[in-house]
Amino acid sequence: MKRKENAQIIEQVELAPGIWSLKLKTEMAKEAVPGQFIGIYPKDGSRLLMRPISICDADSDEGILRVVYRAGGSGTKEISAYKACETVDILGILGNGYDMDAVKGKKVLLLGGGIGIPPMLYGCKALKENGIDCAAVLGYADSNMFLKDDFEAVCDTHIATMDGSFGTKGTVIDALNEQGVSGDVIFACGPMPMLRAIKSYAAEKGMEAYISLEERMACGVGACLGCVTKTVNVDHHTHVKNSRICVEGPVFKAEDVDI
Amino acid sequence: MKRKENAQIIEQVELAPGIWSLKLKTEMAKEAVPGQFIGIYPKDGSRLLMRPISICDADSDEGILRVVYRAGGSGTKEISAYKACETVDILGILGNGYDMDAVKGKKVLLLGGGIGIPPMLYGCKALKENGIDCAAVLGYADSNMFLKDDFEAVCDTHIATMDGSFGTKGTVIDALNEQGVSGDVIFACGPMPMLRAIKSYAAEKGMEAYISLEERMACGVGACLGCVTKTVNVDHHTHVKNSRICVEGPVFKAEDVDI
Amino acid sequence: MNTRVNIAGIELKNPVMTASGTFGSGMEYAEFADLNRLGAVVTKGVANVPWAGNPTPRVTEVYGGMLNAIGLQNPGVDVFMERDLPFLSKYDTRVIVNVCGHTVEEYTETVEKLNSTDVDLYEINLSCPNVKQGALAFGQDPKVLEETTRAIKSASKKPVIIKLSPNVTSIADMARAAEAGGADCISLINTLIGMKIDINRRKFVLANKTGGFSGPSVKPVAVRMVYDAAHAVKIPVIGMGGISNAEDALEFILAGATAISVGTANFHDPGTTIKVIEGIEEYMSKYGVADINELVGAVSD
Amino acid sequence: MNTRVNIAGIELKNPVMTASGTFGSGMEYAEFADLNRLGAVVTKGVANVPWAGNPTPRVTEVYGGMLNAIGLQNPGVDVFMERDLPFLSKYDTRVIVNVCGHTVEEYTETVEKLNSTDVDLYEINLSCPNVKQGALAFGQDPKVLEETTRAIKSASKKPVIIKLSPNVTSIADMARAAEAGGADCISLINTLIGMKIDINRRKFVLANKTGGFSGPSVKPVAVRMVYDAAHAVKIPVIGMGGISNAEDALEFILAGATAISVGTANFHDPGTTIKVIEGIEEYMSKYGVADINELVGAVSD
Ligand SMILES: Cc1cc2nc3c(=O)[nH]c(=O)nc-3n(C[C@H](O)[C@H](O)[C@H](O)COP(=O)(O)OP(=O)(O)OC[C@H]3O[C@@H](n4cnc5c(N)ncnc54)[C@H](O)[C@@H]3O)c2cc1C
Ligand SMILES: Cc1cc2nc3c(=O)[nH]c(=O)nc-3n(C[C@H](O)[C@H](O)[C@H](O)COP(=O)(O)OP(=O)(O)OC[C@H]3O[C@@H](n4cnc5c(N)ncnc54)[C@H](O)[C@@H]3O)c2cc1C
Ligand SMILES: Cc1cc2nc3c(=O)[nH]c(=O)nc-3n(C[C@H](O)[C@H](O)[C@H](O)COP(=O)(O)O)c2cc1C
Ligand SMILES: Cc1cc2nc3c(=O)[nH]c(=O)nc-3n(C[C@H](O)[C@H](O)[C@H](O)COP(=O)(O)O)c2cc1C
Ligand code: FES
Ligand code: FES
Repeated sequence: MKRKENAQIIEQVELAPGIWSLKLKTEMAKEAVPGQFIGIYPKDGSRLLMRPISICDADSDEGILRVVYRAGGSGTKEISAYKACETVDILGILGNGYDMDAVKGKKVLLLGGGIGIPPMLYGCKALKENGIDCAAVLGYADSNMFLKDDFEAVCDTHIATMDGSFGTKGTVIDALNEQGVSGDVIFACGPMPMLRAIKSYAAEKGMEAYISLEERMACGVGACLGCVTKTVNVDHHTHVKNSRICVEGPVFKAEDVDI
Repeated sequence: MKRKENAQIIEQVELAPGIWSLKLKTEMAKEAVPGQFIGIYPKDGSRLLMRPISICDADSDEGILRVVYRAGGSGTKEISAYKACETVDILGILGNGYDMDAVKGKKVLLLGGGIGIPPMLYGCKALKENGIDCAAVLGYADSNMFLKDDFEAVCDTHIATMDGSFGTKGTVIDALNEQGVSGDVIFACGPMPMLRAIKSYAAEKGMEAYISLEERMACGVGACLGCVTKTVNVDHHTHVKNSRICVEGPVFKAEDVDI
Repeated sequence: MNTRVNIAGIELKNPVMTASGTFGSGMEYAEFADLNRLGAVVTKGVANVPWAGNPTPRVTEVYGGMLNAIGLQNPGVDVFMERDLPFLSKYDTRVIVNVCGHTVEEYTETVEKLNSTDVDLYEINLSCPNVKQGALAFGQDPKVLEETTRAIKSASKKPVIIKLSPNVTSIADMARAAEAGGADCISLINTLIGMKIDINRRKFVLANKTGGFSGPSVKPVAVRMVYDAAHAVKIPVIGMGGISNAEDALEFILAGATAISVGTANFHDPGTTIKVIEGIEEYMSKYGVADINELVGAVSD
Repeated sequence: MNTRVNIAGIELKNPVMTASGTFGSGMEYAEFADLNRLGAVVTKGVANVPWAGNPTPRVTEVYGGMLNAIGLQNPGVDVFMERDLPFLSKYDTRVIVNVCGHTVEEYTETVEKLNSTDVDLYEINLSCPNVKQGALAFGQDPKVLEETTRAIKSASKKPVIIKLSPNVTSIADMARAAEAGGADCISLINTLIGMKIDINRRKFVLANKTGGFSGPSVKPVAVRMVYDAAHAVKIPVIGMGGISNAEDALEFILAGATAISVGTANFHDPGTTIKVIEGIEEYMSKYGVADINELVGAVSD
């Protein structure tokens, strides 16, 4: 059941400049599916809306959720100053997540770009646990390759950097091509230009692609209609050609959305 | 010079239910005169205005200011949660303070009521240091007699409690009468009904009385004209019959104000 | 202790409602707040046909509040009657349907369709700042407001609440116009018109440029307008704008609101409505208020 | 890097000014902020004779802002000319005198007295919500605003800024009325009208019941109105309302303001004006903006 909860902070560390890893003690960890997200509420009275952040990892035995986020704007900067032993309000678990059943017996390519990399880690672990073959291709700006070791510990990992300081110089698609990585299905998260490129790439190769979208959110639970994406067909809930990213998404079949 | 400063918190303790004592490390301690006040800024973005709080004590050698305040509303409650080692923004030193020169050779009665008691402590210490005779009469609601020991350590102290649980049952004026305390000049701080009673009492007895007034403040420095009190004569600054409590006050000669 | 209030002959178990557009059709927040405890659920605005709404970004945070330019996306009244109303009917709460339209005919068409349902009240949104034609235009001119109210009223078999825009010189004039047009009740405030600019991109944050401004930041304006409106008319007033807790709700009631709506605060804490109900009851016990109606408009100098 | 801007022929070294009534006559904040660095100091409103203002409480905090009902207390123009102007003349900054009045004659009398001084500009407050007669009445009707502007303009030997009230249905109409009346510049927003009720005492917090609402909370409304006003007229616009830092100031400039004023933020941090000036310069360096005038109204879709 979705709920607002005051969660204990277990750990908060900076992985790379401005990129933070936060571990929270919460029963929500037991329900989390890769691709889902939580809303983290800043505490300052000037900032009322939750910040949507994807689940990077979940330990259901210990009840620990991990998120990795960029402290870019005012709210995430505030959140990055919280220390272990403090608590923070979260809303969760939100969204649909990647469909693990649809990929049984297939090989999944996990494509993560920039701050879209973190959710791929939990995806990778879940696929492995379900005995599904996968490989990760991660695209970074430069050699600040946060979470790289975490991926390498669990699956075949390929790297692209925009500045060429490591792996393939360029995007995740460049790495796919250069490093000859192939598979049947794509799970992807990253900036919009990357997702658009993946949509075309998948269409070209005849692959199925599931992509995670972002939009500014107010409620996170489908009530405000703030966070829609355009869709190719009329959505079953809204009855118009758009879907709520916070409920019907954030993960969509690439061919279903008009991005 | 007046300034806004980020001061280190040295100590924060609850003296009685909802009554807090806060010690701050600040050079302002060197300039503080009894009767003056500082503005303490809450940190939450929903609360922008400083809370005016009188100086209860100042250690100019160590550079430590002490204030004692009631955590009544949202801002003071927020402030009371700050811990030693945190910092807090303050504005100071504000206001005029009691005139020590005007009372040379006279006996001063320090009358404090409720949360008007704290500033009398610093007044008492300063009078003693200047070799001026004084006695304190403190009016509490009940037996939660915060700061009583501090007063007893420095001067002749008389107590009134509204519920009669200690000392004279009633107000500071009842205690003055019942305990036969007398003097030449009054320094007073407390709720408006008490100050009005003191104004009449002093007029009756032909005593000089200096009273400290309160009003809602925005700037604390004389710019907004929010904090005025009505005066008997035209004020030299405003050119109308009111004075700014934050600059011309908070201490006024009782006969000069129309309260 | 009586917390029941009466709006145009409809009794609410307590004065706490949800603000249109911030609570979906109730379904989305039913997991967080027991709808049976609410005085009423006010639904997202619904029109005669589905509306796709505005392009994104549609929402953004501002200091102590938010801007929205949803553009009244809705699935249309037919889907609403098939799907959302049956869901709401399961609960022991009043159902108020917020109605939007571009033209008087669109409003009356929707109202006429809903006349056959067990909806308790209509709230007519004559004040949405986010749609190009209609809506706000109806809500900023007293004469147009009065005529539109009259037309909708004559099409309606249920009591009608007219929702007013705060983006006017005189809210009292607008309140009087609604009353003159036959409104059974008025509600306010809808959102103020606001704008946010991204200084780094030098672009408007919202695709629609402007958005409706709501949340705690707008409360002082809302309380003042509710006070002015309540003093201008005899019909009941529903107050809203920045209500986040029971203290806020009581401020509106003392200013003259018979009922109140919780909007943006649901996004900050989905349990707000329930906390407001409990807080009002605590206040009544603390001050020995036997009937909440004693508090309506009870502020004095 | 050029930060100079021009208002009706008067050059300001930078676009950062103080908002009337929040900075005294400059004297009170001279200890905190070097007045020589400011584009201009705008003084507290001054009238032909001393005004005693409203009873207290006159100010109160609200969520993300404050309400004030000072009631334009001021020592009168004669004292102002003797005491405050000589003080301000010592600084290398522009002096803008904010003028208030109950009648057109009171405004013109004050302006005529000031004509002989070295004041740079007048800002005419036709929008104060806190005085019973006059002021706001002038500012809520376009025809009255236009005529009043014309009368003051003909009495004035200095350029005239007309300060607009945000408590109107169409700010564009008011801006156009000021321009039609001959205003050299408009400034906005003055305060929104707000109310706060003490639920425990069931009384208004302010003696005046309502007060002018200012501070960060009002910014989205202010930015929107500055954008609308700047698109309605050709004369320059001075923007204000909730500016607390350089980012806020730049939002107003991008929306169309040639200069901006810092008001309530001075109470939160007396050093705000200087931080805003420095922050604007940093922004200009970061984005290689050679002339601040390039940023005026530079927001795009
Ligand atoms: C489903 C989903 C999952 C996400 N997962 C992650 C993640 O795992 N790690 C991570 O670093 N970021 C993630 N993001 C992006 C993250 O939500 C934004 O970076 C963050 O909200 C920005 O807040 P701020 O306080 O830094 O910025 P501010 O500028 O203070 O934000 C102002 C408002 O805009 C919203 N906003 C600003 N940028 C974005 C954005 N890009 N997307 C959505 N809302 C935005 C904020 O939520 C807030 O309401 C995710 C976004 C979505 C929608
Ligand atoms: C010169 C002066 C000296 C003071 N000294 C002390 C002191 O030593 N100890 C102490 O406990 N209190 C003192 N007070 C009163 C203290 O300032 C208020 O109790 C406090 O500001 C209330 O803030 P809050 O956050 O509790 O209430 P809130 O309700 O959150 O306050 C809202 C706003 O109203 C103002 N306000 C509310 N009550 C008062 C009040 N009684 N006086 C002035 N402003 C008020 C606040 O400053 C704030 O701006 C003094 C007041 C003044 C003017
Ligand atoms: C996201 C959002 C959507 C809204 N949609 C509607 C709507 O469809 N119809 C309507 O009358 N008001 C709508 N409103 C206005 C609210 O009902 C309410 O009047 C306003 O937000 C002020 O209350 P608040 O500050 O408590 O949110 C909407 C507000 C928000 C924030
Ligand atoms: C305490 C106070 C006093 C004010 N006095 C005046 C005044 O005398 N004349 C005037 O034109 N505006 C006056 N204003 C309005 C401000 O100049 C400004 O327009 C408004 O506060 C919005 O800006 P801000 O949000 O930055 O404060 C006053 C505002 C405050 C807060
Ligand atoms: S954020 Fe409200 S519907 Fe998605
Ligand atoms: S608080 Fe502003 S003049 Fe005193």
